[in-house]
Amino acid sequence: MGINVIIGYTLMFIGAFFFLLSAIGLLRLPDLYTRMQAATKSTTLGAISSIIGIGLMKEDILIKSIILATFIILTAPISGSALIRAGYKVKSPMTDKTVVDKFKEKEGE
Amino acid sequence: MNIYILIFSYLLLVLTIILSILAIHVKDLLAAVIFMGGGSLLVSLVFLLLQAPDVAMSEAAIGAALTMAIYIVAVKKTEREDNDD
Amino acid sequence: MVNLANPTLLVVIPLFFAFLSIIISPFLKKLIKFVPLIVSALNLVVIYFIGVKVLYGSIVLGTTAGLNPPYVIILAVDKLNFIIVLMVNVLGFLISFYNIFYMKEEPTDKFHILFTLLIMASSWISITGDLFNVFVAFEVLSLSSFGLVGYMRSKDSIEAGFKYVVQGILAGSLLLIGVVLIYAQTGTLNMAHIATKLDYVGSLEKLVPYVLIFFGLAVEGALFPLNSWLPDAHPAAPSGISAMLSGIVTTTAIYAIIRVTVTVFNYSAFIPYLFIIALLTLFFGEIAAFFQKDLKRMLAYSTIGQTGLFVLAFSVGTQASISASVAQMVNHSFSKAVLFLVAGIMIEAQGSRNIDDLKGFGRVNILTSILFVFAALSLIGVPPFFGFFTKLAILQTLLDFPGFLGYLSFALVLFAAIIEGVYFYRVFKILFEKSDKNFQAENPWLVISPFILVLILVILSSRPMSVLNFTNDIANQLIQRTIYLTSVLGGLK
Amino acid sequence: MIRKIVYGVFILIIIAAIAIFMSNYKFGVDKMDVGKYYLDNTVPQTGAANVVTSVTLFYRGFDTLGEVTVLFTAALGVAVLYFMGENKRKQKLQESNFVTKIGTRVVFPFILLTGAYIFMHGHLTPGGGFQGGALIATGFLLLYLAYEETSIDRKKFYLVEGLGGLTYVIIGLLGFFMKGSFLANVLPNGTLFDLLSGGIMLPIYIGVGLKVGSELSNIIDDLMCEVKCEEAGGEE
Repeated sequence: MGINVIIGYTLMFIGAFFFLLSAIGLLRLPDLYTRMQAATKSTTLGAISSIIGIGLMKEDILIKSIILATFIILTAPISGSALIRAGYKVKSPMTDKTVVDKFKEKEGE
Repeated sequence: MNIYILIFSYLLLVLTIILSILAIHVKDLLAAVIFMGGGSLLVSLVFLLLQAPDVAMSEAAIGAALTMAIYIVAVKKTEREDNDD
Repeated sequence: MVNLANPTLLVVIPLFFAFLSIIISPFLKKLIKFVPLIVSALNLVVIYFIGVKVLYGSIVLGTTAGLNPPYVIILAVDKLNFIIVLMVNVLGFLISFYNIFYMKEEPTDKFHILFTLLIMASSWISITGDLFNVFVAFEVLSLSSFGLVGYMRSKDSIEAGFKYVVQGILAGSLLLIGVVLIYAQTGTLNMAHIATKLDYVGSLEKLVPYVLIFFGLAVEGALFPLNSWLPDAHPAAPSGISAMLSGIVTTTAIYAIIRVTVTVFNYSAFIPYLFIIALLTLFFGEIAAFFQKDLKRMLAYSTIGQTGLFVLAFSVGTQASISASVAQMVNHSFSKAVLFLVAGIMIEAQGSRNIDDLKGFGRVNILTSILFVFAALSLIGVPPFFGFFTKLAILQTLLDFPGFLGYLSFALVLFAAIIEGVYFYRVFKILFEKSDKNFQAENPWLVISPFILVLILVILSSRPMSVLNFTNDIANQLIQRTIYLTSVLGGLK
Repeated sequence: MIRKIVYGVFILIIIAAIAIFMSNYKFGVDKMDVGKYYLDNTVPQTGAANVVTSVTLFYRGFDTLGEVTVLFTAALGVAVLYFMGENKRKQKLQESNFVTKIGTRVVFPFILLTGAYIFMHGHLTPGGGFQGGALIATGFLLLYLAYEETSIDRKKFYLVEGLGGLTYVIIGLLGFFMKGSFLANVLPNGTLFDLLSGGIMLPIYIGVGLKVGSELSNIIDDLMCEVKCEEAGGEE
């Protein structure tokens, strides 16, 4: 077993761990905005590390996996922000613990 | 074919049927469109599992992206609720 | 090496011009209106070269991709294909000439490109020898006619277009499923190859795809339970399009039904059902036409009735009946095209589609009204005209149908002809009634196409027996399936 | 409620009938002699690594020409039905946020690149002109969603569309004039798995890809037109 395989497995394990975290976060967090954090941020990280892990294990698809990871980095935040924005526009309720609403402050000016 | 892949594709097909039924039943047309797009995406996965990547690609690009966009535009131009009973 | 008698050209030439005209349309919008005219003229040249061979009894083939059927798509023209494709392009030529002066509503360039595609698709259906090709051409045909029916963008034309779209798409999917089932049975899509293979297939496995394909085509062919789009679509469309839909689209769909029924499938098992459907179509169409106040709607229902008539004749299933059916098809296409074109002129002159508003029109615009009368008389089947001989032939063959149904249909066809005569007579009477209403004088350019069509009808009327002999040849060639099969497959078994 | 149950039972009966009927059918092996011919002869006759592409573009290329025309007709029909003429309307959409705008700008060229890659490698890898074209169109869709003032230059898109279609027809006609049969293979097959292999497939798929992409973009433009109509429809 080469060193790349070990690194690959480690990365895939990390990716799976992040997926698990985001799943727990989706269930446990109180409102849409915090849940979207779990659904986008940690999922992005999980996806990237598992894809690159697979790429390290099979060298012929390494370049493809890096390109894929780049695409995920580029697109996931955009869709996440668009979703959250849509949620804000339809006035999805916030949790009581929210202390600051920067968007409202900016719009209010 | 691998038995797990077979089971998985059957699972996806059942999910697709559920999504289509939901798309018919739901009152909010926007939600119906989204259910339909989801069904399309699942079908394209099934195509991939059945080793038809060409069809899967067209289904994903046209069924799940373009058609959905066109339907959303149509919903936006008309009424969002399904009043007809 | 270049052989102009190649049926592929009939599809490729229109496509070439269609793609070319979308490029030049932003710059030279004025030129686009001549495109359908050029296209159908070029097609007619090709048809001439094909016709020289076809009339000597050979079947002209056009292969694609340089290989032999059944592995590649083939277009085959026998006498039946030839007469249909000739009709499509003659009518396409004359109607597009009419459209040049008739269409004023924007965007005219897109209208003419869509019309080119309509001509292309009708020609394609009528020459192809491949079942999946029928589906593809059918899709082009229905999509282009959807656009053209809804072209005026008024409320009723959008509504009619929507009805048409829904039914047409449904029909398309039925057709596709039928073709898929056929492919699952036989593993091939070439019509001749399917026909040779279907002999080894059970009757139930054959029935289901046949019924699916039949209903898919019957929507476009306006057979009885599936024609609710037609009475809305024809009045709502611009008059040139109504003429094309009525004269060509319906006819090509019926042609496809004939080809699929006779050449591809075993023929005899489906006849009684087809006969009853056709009888109902005839009866429903003529009765409904009788009660219409709207001129174009009346003509649309009359189209349904006529379709029922020639499908009825075809479904008797003898050689004489197929011959009569094709002859009636020719008569209907030409005369109904004239009627719709003239109706377009009338509607433009008075601004309403109501028949009663036409009072006195015939006293102002004599030529137009006379053309209308001529075409209507030929459609009804009044003795000196061509329609008389075709209807006579149909009545003769109907008695061949076994049992009570034969006599019933004989009586019904006569009854339908009388009804047809009555409602057309009503229009004549109103046309030539005295009235002090003012109409615009007719635009002489618009009258040319219906005039030429009536001239064709007169020529047909002057030698009806030679036409009927030719249709008899057609029917003979159609019934002897093996000639078609062997010449398409080239000795392949 | 009873009506729903009746409908449900009815649908179940239909499904059962179809299932029983279809179980008589045997898809696959011994009836597919045409399909077998394709599998055996694709590489020597066409030089394409992807058999699906060789069937769609070579053996049944005439059908594909028809499918291209179907899309062409659909785009024209939409353009006719959504024709605005003089009274152009303009409504403002909700403005997208900063992230979407910048992100779209970054991603858009990559989407175009991926689409071009897919339709240029149609004869080697899965995919082809239709898929690549659809992908390109989704790129334009993204632009429309992100920027409210987007409007494509219809004249150029018509040019691309027409040229794509003409490529197909002219290559077919070349086959007709040189080998006497429409769409005959007039280009050398090349070595298998090379980009420049597969004879006429590569240029045809490039044409189809560009055509489908521009056509679908035109449809999107027409549909968005009522919401935010800038110049579309007014192609004088």
